[in-house]
Amino acid sequence: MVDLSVQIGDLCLKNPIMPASGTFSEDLATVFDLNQLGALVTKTITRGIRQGNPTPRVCEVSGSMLNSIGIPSKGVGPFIADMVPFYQAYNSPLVVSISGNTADEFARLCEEISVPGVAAIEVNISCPNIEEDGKAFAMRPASTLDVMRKLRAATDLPLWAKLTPNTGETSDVARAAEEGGADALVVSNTMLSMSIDVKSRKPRLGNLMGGLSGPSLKPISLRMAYQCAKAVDIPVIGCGGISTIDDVLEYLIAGASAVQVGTATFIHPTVMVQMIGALEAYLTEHNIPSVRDLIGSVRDEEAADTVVFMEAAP
Amino acid sequence: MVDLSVQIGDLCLKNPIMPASGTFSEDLATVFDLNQLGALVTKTITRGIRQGNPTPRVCEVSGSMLNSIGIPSKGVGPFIADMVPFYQAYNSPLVVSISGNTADEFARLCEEISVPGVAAIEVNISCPNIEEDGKAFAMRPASTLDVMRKLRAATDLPLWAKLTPNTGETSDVARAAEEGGADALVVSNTMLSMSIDVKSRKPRLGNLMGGLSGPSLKPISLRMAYQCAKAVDIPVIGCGGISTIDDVLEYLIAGASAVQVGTATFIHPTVMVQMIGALEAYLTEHNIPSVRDLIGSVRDEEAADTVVFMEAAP
Amino acid sequence: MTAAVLHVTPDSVPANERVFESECLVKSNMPVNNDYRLLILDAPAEILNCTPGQFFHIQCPVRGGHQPYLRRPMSIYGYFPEKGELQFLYKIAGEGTAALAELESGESLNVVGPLGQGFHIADDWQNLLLLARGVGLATLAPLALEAQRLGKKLTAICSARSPELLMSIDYFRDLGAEIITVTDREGTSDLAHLQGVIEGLIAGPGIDAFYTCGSNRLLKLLQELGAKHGIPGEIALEQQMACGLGMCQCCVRSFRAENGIVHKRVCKEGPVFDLQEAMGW
Amino acid sequence: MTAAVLHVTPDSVPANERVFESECLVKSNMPVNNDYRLLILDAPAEILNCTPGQFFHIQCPVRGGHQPYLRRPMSIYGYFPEKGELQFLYKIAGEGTAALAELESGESLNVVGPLGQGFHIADDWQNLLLLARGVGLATLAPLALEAQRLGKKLTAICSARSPELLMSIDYFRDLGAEIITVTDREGTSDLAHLQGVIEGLIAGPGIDAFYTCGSNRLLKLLQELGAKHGIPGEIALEQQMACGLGMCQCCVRSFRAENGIVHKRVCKEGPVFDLQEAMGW
Ligand SMILES: Cc1cc2nc3c(=O)[nH]c(=O)nc-3n(C[C@H](O)[C@H](O)[C@H](O)COP(=O)(O)OP(=O)(O)OC[C@H]3O[C@@H](n4cnc5c(N)ncnc54)[C@H](O)[C@@H]3O)c2cc1C
Ligand SMILES: Cc1cc2nc3c(=O)[nH]c(=O)nc-3n(C[C@H](O)[C@H](O)[C@H](O)COP(=O)(O)OP(=O)(O)OC[C@H]3O[C@@H](n4cnc5c(N)ncnc54)[C@H](O)[C@@H]3O)c2cc1C
Ligand SMILES: Cc1cc2nc3c(=O)[nH]c(=O)nc-3n(C[C@H](O)[C@H](O)[C@H](O)COP(=O)(O)O)c2cc1C
Ligand SMILES: Cc1cc2nc3c(=O)[nH]c(=O)nc-3n(C[C@H](O)[C@H](O)[C@H](O)COP(=O)(O)O)c2cc1C
Ligand code: FES
Ligand code: FES
Repeated sequence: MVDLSVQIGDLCLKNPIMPASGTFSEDLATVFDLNQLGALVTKTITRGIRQGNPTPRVCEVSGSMLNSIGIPSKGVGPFIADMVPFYQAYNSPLVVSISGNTADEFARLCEEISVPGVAAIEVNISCPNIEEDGKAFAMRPASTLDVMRKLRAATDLPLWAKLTPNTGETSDVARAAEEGGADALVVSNTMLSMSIDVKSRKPRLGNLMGGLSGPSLKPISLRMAYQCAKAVDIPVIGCGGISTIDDVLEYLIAGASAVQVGTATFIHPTVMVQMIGALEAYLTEHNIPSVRDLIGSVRDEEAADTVVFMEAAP
Repeated sequence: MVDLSVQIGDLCLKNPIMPASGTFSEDLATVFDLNQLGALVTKTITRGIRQGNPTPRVCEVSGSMLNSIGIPSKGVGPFIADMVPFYQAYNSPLVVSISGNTADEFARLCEEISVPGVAAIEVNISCPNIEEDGKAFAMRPASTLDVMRKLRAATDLPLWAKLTPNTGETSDVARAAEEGGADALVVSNTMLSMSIDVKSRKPRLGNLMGGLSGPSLKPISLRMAYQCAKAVDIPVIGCGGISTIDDVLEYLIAGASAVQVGTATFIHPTVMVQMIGALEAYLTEHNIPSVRDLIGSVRDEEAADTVVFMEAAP
Repeated sequence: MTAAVLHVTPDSVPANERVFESECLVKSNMPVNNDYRLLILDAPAEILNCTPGQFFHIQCPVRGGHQPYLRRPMSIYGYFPEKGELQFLYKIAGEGTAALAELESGESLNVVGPLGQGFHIADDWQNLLLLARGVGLATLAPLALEAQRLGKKLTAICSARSPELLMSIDYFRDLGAEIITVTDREGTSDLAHLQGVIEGLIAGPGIDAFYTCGSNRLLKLLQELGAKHGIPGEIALEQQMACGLGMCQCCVRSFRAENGIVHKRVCKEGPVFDLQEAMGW
Repeated sequence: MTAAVLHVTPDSVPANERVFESECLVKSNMPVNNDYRLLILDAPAEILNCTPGQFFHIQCPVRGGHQPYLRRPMSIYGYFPEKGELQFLYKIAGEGTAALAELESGESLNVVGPLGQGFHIADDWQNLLLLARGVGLATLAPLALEAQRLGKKLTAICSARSPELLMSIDYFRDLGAEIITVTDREGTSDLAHLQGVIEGLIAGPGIDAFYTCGSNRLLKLLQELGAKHGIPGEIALEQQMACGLGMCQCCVRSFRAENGIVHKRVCKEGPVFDLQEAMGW
């Protein structure tokens, strides 16, 4: 028997496969038994009620998709009343994703959501920070450190910080999140993108721009997961474009301790269950006792064909 | 007869289609007559001799590619001696792409390359700046402004600043480049990415990471081209994932005055010539007298299905 | 290979809420007329526990120049658990449906469903009126079958651009429906004419419920007639979908509710909605 | 549709440097043995002005699960301007070649070429030795045809894992080549044995030039023998390619030069290089 369990800080997950926020809900329970998943990660909620963005909210781009759902939310009260009890029927740990327009509002929600039944809080610091001109907290190390400190002070639950690819300072932001008290990093959210319908000349999303997810995002977020795993000591949870068992392995080898599967579930609702089976089969076939033996096993010193020449520029 | 010509600052191009730096060389003259192109943009050169990065230098990722060529360069002397005269045989304007490790070295090259036969200088400020911890100049507004001021002082030729997608501050960087004296913006370079071979566990590029180009990049760089066209008054030249005439139209509609075609030429060496033909056919069919009528014609006020609800969050 | 579901649905989920991802085999995929094609699948019995008005989320193949990525929602045109058959009637609209049209008999197609809320027929409704245009008939066809099964009287007003595009007329007639056809070409599909026809039916045999789908014009007409005569009704709506399961919230539309306008998910609360709550677009 | 080039090459380009992007039609695409397949294309005459050792850059189709993006380089196995035929011998290595194997007769394939520098045969060379293994034979096959055309004497040492994988033996024999086969299974393909065979040829009829491709082991052996006996030679090399035209600089390899190690592009300065300049890998 191979061991699929992984450790994310104090939390032990039965396997490293879990859904990505916003691409999963209680509705998936009509398809398969959610207890099979390593964790259950909810759509981001806000304190108050929000409607989300105008439609159209999704469009297809070559082999991937854009979304501008926004964060429609019923508010924290109804979430605690209805959703937390729903997920308590499952033994996979519940991870609640939250967000706020300001660091203080964010921290307040963090405190309010720290209720029994919630195993960890994923803080979506990729969302716009109203006090920083709408730039996401996780675009800059300073705003990341600031918001993480406030969130850390607001709860004793494990805090997973979800980073954004819309930055040139991934490693610095990762270190800031760690310094601010994150127990794990989720790497990453969607990449800001756009698509225009040539016939009508209208943007194909009602909100003009939206986030790129799916296979096109993978090389970008895999690079970030690798950079983060090198930069910090806390676990990294890979996310972005994971559609096949090879994608799962690629992230684990790059240094991720677990992965989140997003858009792929829209294409194949049962894909996570199939990945768990395939991961077990892979370990068995290759005589690898534990999935933890894969984590960070990238042979990055041996990448170059020769070492006669090497420069800094990519 | 429809009019394909566009204006990039003082330079009038016979049509808006030109190659992207690093994906074109004199070798393409063995395939078609280069005089058909709107401009001829060279691979980035550096002052001194450089070897480039270790192999493997390219790999495929779902429907796109990564490269870590680096900037192999014979140095500025041989370039002026051999390449400038070669291109003088063509009437399409020669645009020389340059880069440097420090702002001063960059400026010196800018001055040296300002020779007869060069119509404009594309400054690849997406390359790492050694004085800024290896971060590219164009990742931040301040370093962009600084290097652009020095480059501006070094030449009287038109300066095209090539931006990077590896930043969260596209609009600010665009404004900084304009303020620093850029005559046009090229938007954008490749996105830092990674791929690992699961079988060997080795990174698939000798340099570990490299730049994503091709269709996967398009929604990202199109978004940037749109943002830049809104942010500045100088022309924007779109670049990223352009493979079909619809992609060309999408960038023009988004606000680009011209486009650069990169990776698509690797897949179809004659694609630029075919795009020029298709663009002319499109304008004729739709009774549009000039390609300039398309530029920035996006109906962004009408994107949303309804306007009953609208929020800031993407 | 044979048609098969790809996973086990938990016992705790009520039979009528179970959703399956399954591989089906194409039995045939033929043009019905210039615009529409009929796709017949060999489907596992589990997935055929459907309600009229529900839909499947279909993974169109990657084929030729076509590279659809997201699934495409398609109403169930026919579901026959006895013979293990699932049917879709579709129109080539773009990349996904163009690729779908290239599927050949014997090939495999991955479908997810049945999804969403179907039509309701209250026990005391006897005379049902169905009003549809074009591919909308696909959505309403299984309702006709269900009406026959329940012994209801059904009148179907079928609208199209021209007579040769009228579809499924025989299908409806075989099910004992009374058919009224209207076409643009004959000048019989305009609102005034339709209103007259429906008012006539209301005054004559009477109508207990309206069923429609897809057109703003028809929606408005039926809302007015429904309000005027106190006749309830349902409408099937469309919206761009990603997950099809209720998870992503991309498929919302606005609906009238007591406390203002609310958003509902077409894939989950719909695609069938109360006629009076629906809003034009 | 018929085979056609997609553009006009400028007159200023010398005929032997012209590169074409063209659509060819598949005449046949059949397995030769368990490992290799032969692809025969109906090709426009313009593109068949080739030199042995040159290659084409092939756009493998998007097919089934395979979605190759970049082109794949393939040596010219045969080019016959008279009958408008272009041939490739290939092995399924991964996604692109797997997709290529699914191409059927009558389908269209987009190729770019001819590309790169081929082999040279100096006027005063009479006895040529060709040493290749596996798919390397594909690269050397047109050289045998050219040798026959020029009236040169050719000896071909063909190496393979086992006798049934030896390919193109008849092809070489029909061209008048003397054939020596060596295989791992028979224990005849080791370096010591090969060295003996070649030393014998040098001592006997004599050898004016070596031609090889692809294997580190064979390269080293021929470099030593070449240096020892003063025999020149050429080797065809491989490297990952993107553009195939010399533009992107991704396909460089290191070569010995007077002033140290230099980089050359396999697609442009190669794929055929001087035997002694080549470096092992
Ligand atoms: C519940 C439901 C049931 C449907 N039933 C049928 C049916 O029985 N027969 C039929 O022919 N069509 C039906 N449609 C419409 C069908 O889904 C679209 O025609 C199809 O998605 C178009 O895909 P495409 O790639 O061919 O077109 P494209 O225009 O290339 O599609 C681009 C994107 O827009 C989406 N899209 C385009 N049109 C629609 C639409 N009308 N509704 C939702 N998404 C759309 C596509 O799914 C895709 O994501 C139904 C739609 C819904 C929501
Ligand atoms: C000049 C030249 C001539 C060649 N001639 C032949 C021939 O006649 N017959 C034949 O069977 N093969 C030949 N090859 C090798 C052939 O190009 C590869 O087998 C093929 O590209 C593999 O593609 P794939 O998608 O099947 O494999 P994958 O491993 O999936 O390919 C992944 C990537 O690596 C590249 N790649 C993989 N192997 C090689 C290789 N050996 N050389 C260069 N790039 C590679 C592919 O092009 C692709 O970009 C030649 C290579 C070169 C450079
Ligand atoms: C429809 C949709 C909605 C999303 N909503 C959220 C969200 O509410 N909070 C969040 O942190 N990420 C959200 N994401 C981002 C995903 O969690 C994930 O980071 C991203 O999609 C990349 O993973 P993928 O390529 O596997 O989809 C959403 C993504 C999609 C496609
Ligand atoms: C192989 C390769 C080499 C490149 N070299 C350079 C370069 O030297 N300088 C530069 O500014 N951009 C370089 N680029 C980036 C391209 O100019 C272009 O910005 C990018 O590829 C996006 O466009 P595309 O998707 O059309 O390829 C290179 C891209 C590729 C693929
Ligand atoms: S399509 Fe995802 S919620 Fe309806
Ligand atoms: S493959 Fe581009 S230079 Fe050789």
